[in-house]
Amino acid sequence: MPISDEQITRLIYRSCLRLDAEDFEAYLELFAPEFEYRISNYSVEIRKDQRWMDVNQDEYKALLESIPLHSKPLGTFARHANVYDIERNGEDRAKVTTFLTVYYTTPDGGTKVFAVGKYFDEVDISGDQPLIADREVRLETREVGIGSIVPM
Amino acid sequence: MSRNAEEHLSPPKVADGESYIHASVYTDPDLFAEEEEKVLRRTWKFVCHISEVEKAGDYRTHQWTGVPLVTIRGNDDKVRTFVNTCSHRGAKIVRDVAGNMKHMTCFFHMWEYDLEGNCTYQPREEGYEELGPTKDDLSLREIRTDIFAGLIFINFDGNAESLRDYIGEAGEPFEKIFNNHELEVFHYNQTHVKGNWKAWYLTNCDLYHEWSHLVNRTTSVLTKGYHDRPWRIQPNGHGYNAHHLDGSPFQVNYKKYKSWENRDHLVFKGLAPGEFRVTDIFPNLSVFFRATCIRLNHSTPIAPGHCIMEERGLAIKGESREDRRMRTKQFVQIWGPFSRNASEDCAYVEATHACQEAGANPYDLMSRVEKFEDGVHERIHSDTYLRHFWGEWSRLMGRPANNPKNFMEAAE
Amino acid sequence: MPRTAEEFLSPPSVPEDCYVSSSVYTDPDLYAEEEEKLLRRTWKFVCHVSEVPNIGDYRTHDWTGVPLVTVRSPDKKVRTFVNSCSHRGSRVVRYPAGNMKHMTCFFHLWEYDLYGNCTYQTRDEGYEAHGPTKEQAGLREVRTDTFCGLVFMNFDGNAAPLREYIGETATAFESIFGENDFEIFHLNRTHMKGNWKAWFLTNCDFYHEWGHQVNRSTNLTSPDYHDRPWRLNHAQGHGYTARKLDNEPFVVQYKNYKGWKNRDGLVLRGLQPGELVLTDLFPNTSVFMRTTCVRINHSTPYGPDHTVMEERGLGIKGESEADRRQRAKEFTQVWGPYSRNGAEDVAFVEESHRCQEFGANKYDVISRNEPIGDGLQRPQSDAYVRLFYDKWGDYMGRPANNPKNLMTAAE
Amino acid sequence: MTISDDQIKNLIYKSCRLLDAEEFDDYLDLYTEDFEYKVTNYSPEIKSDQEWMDANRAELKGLLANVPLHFRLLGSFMRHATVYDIERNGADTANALTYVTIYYTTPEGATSVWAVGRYHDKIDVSGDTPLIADRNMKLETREVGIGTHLPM
Repeated sequence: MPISDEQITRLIYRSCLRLDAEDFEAYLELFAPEFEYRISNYSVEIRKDQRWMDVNQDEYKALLESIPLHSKPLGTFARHANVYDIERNGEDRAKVTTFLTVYYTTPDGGTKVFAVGKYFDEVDISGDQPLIADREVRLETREVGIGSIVPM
Repeated sequence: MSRNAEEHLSPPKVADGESYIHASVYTDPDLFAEEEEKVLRRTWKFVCHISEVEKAGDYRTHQWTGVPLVTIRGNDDKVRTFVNTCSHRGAKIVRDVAGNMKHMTCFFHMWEYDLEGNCTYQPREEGYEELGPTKDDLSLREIRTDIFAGLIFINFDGNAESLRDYIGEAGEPFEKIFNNHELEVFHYNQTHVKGNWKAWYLTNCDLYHEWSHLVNRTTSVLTKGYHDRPWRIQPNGHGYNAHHLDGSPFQVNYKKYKSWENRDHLVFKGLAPGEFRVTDIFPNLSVFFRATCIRLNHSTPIAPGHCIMEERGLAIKGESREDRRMRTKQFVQIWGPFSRNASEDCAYVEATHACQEAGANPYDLMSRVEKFEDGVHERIHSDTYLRHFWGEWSRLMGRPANNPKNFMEAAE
Repeated sequence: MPRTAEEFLSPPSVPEDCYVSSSVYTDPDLYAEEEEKLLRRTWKFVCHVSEVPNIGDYRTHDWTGVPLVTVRSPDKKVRTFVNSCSHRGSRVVRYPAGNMKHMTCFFHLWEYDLYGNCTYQTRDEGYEAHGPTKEQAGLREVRTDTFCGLVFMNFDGNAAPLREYIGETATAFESIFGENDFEIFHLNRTHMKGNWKAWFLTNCDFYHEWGHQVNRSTNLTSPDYHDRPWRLNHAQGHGYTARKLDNEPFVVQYKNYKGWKNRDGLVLRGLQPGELVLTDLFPNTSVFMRTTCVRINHSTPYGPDHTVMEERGLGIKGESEADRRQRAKEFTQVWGPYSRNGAEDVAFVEESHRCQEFGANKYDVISRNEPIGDGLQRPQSDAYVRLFYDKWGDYMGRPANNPKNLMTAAE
Repeated sequence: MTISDDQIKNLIYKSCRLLDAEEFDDYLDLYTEDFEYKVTNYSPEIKSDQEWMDANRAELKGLLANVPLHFRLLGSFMRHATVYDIERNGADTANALTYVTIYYTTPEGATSVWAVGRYHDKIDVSGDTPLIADRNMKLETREVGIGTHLPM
């Protein structure tokens, strides 16, 4: 039974839900083996693309597991996404473009836009469940407060 | 006849100097700085309810006059307050809003303090052998802390009178009721208000503004006996109103507001069904009773035109889920960000501030007098408490509230 | 025993050069004085040469509130001008970076060449009566000099040349910058609520490595971490830590941090695997080398409590895409907005400022002392921080522990 | 004919549109007879969940009817919603999780983020059109300006 657009859309939203909840184990289950994850943007200052995070499966798993060891980041993120486009190429892969707004809420309950950008995902639809095989978080925003050890 | 500039800027035509104040008390940065020294760091300031720091290690961070503070219960069950800054490079030590901790660790260089404020650990301590300082002279600065009827207060002034003496008779309307039950906080919200902390507090104390709340108009102001309650003015700038002159309680008619019911069930021991009481503790705390609900409301100044209002709801510990839900529903009918009154109160304060800020409105009138036949007590829509508040403010500041910076005589 | 108000407000019981009054971080008058006596008298880092490689490449920036533009002129020399039109003072170049043939003010279309000469005044017949002529309307040029590919500028025309200003501290990085053809690949800017000195001194205070999970696991577990002496340049106020006393490199155990590997490949020429060289140039620039990548970090103050930190990453020009990717991965492990240390460092500064802002904390204790022999100090001593404030005192003519005589004369 | 996911999504988006437009009667028609509506959040200050609005049909109807009589927060709200997940349990009900960003626009026309939160809805799908049987608006943001009389 081929994977529907709705299933792919749910996968993207589920990745936001689980990262918001910092349920990293469940979040990693949404990725295909050997996946890659990058956060990138275009720097007007140095007039070139740059990456602010670039990890493979093992590196990303270790990074997420180490987060609790750091001094506790204060406040929470809410990732509000809208899947804009799903493009199939062949039976096994689909390219998904998602508009993303990340809100940051302080411990006192004040909320601000932290960053806007897009997820460019390559989704593996060869199995019975869709899995994210490659995710590029393309940030429009480069002034991201004090930064974050939690990825986007 | 409208007023010309000259009339508008000269003091209002009222009987005495105590019946108006000059708006600079709300907007002037020098007065604000002086207030911190002479008023805010000399009086008892409400922090939180004991249920918020119930077990050893439970803490609550807050701030007063810009100074970050942490209030925490020690292993000896004593509640203490410290200036929340590391003795090394000054970082804020406890950065979370509330929680529990065995000791306090500064995240910058991992120095540690115990719950009594002693410095107990420094990485590579040998580095301080030669030039000092030693751990003993690096403990945290403690701020005087005391509890009245389950309410935790602090006072920067080590020599001030005790909390019980400071509150005195003003504790009468709520102390017994608080001690009748084991209470806990079930509601908390804070609101950033574009206005002076005194303007917020005095809105709580000014019952004349009940005319503007739809809820108060329908359920209280237009009911019989509403005006038969006297203001009970107390020393140290406090005051309250509860019973009528004849000792009977004032009972609010909640069912007059569409779809609400009267509050006859779940009433706190010591209150009559529907009973309303309010106590105002100088400089900034109001304790409200609405039969089934208790509200603790106080304002923290950030800048002359910016304060943070904190709203707490108290309920009975261990009551059933249904009772708690009913009590909560009634609390959020009137108080809390989505209630019928809260956003209106904020709107009044911000609307008045908008005019005072630019000097568009130089004066604040408080000349209402409504005396009882006994010629002593005044009715609740008189401004007697507002005059009492400004009297206490002027005494502490050493400046008249109607002309605090001698704008009239000496040119600034 | 907790301290009373009285004890809390009196200076710590340490020598006078071992503590600093927090007013140096918060007092607006001191900040204004700093702009005059310090920030406009010393060499300020602008950018790396690889950011203005071709003729007409430019970078705009600010210093002490003055908008500036740094551009490579046709004679290949890198120059800096005050970025303000001689006509009505508008900013001429309004974009962060790019390439231009000449500079055109968008307000009234006056033009300047890349040497700062005014070459065109719209309807210039209008200036015949009263002037100024084009010759009198050139841009104000600011002294600019480059050392090891690092472009600096200095408002003070009479200051010593850049090479002399850096002095003996050059030995920390000169040879390595000489042996590697560096090129920028990373830049981010962070607005923080805190003083520019607090940020810079966090870079120079290695005792704070205890606050980083990364440094606790990869550095502080190695006992020889403490065998690298501070090399202090007392004349200019710079300092660096590099090789240990026995001239062996200190090797960072990156693999101790879960998921990381030690840095044995792509080692920059002149460094050993895992080697760490940390240089701090007065007043505000740090050049850190972690084996495979170089970090240049400096800050621009916009007031006593608002600082913009700039973070740059350098790799090798012309290296393969795979090498560049690996080098960038290793850079963003430690530095950058989504790195493991980035947000923590900014939080340290902002949380300290939070307590100093309203005087909740009056003093900064910098009395750590860890002698290692023949007058040198170990890395976790406060030796460099004391040198910084000694230098600060020289420029300001004020002692950092009591800059406004708060203790003696009544304010 | 069972009710599709799309019909459920349209119901949720309609609830936002009608509340934005303050068409309260039509808004109440989207609910079942004995629905419950709540606005809740978690307060780190008192380390517990709390309710800031809790109303059944009669109470919400009364509340909405009175809104025009109050001195109101001036300006308007816009609710930007994305249905993240729909789970069916049995034939009669479904649970829907929706991300909501609420923008507040002042009378002068300045827009800011007022609050972010999530609708946890129980949808009655037993009839021929879906109805909201239970809505819990879980707020992430707790600093909500001077507050409002309106539900979220």
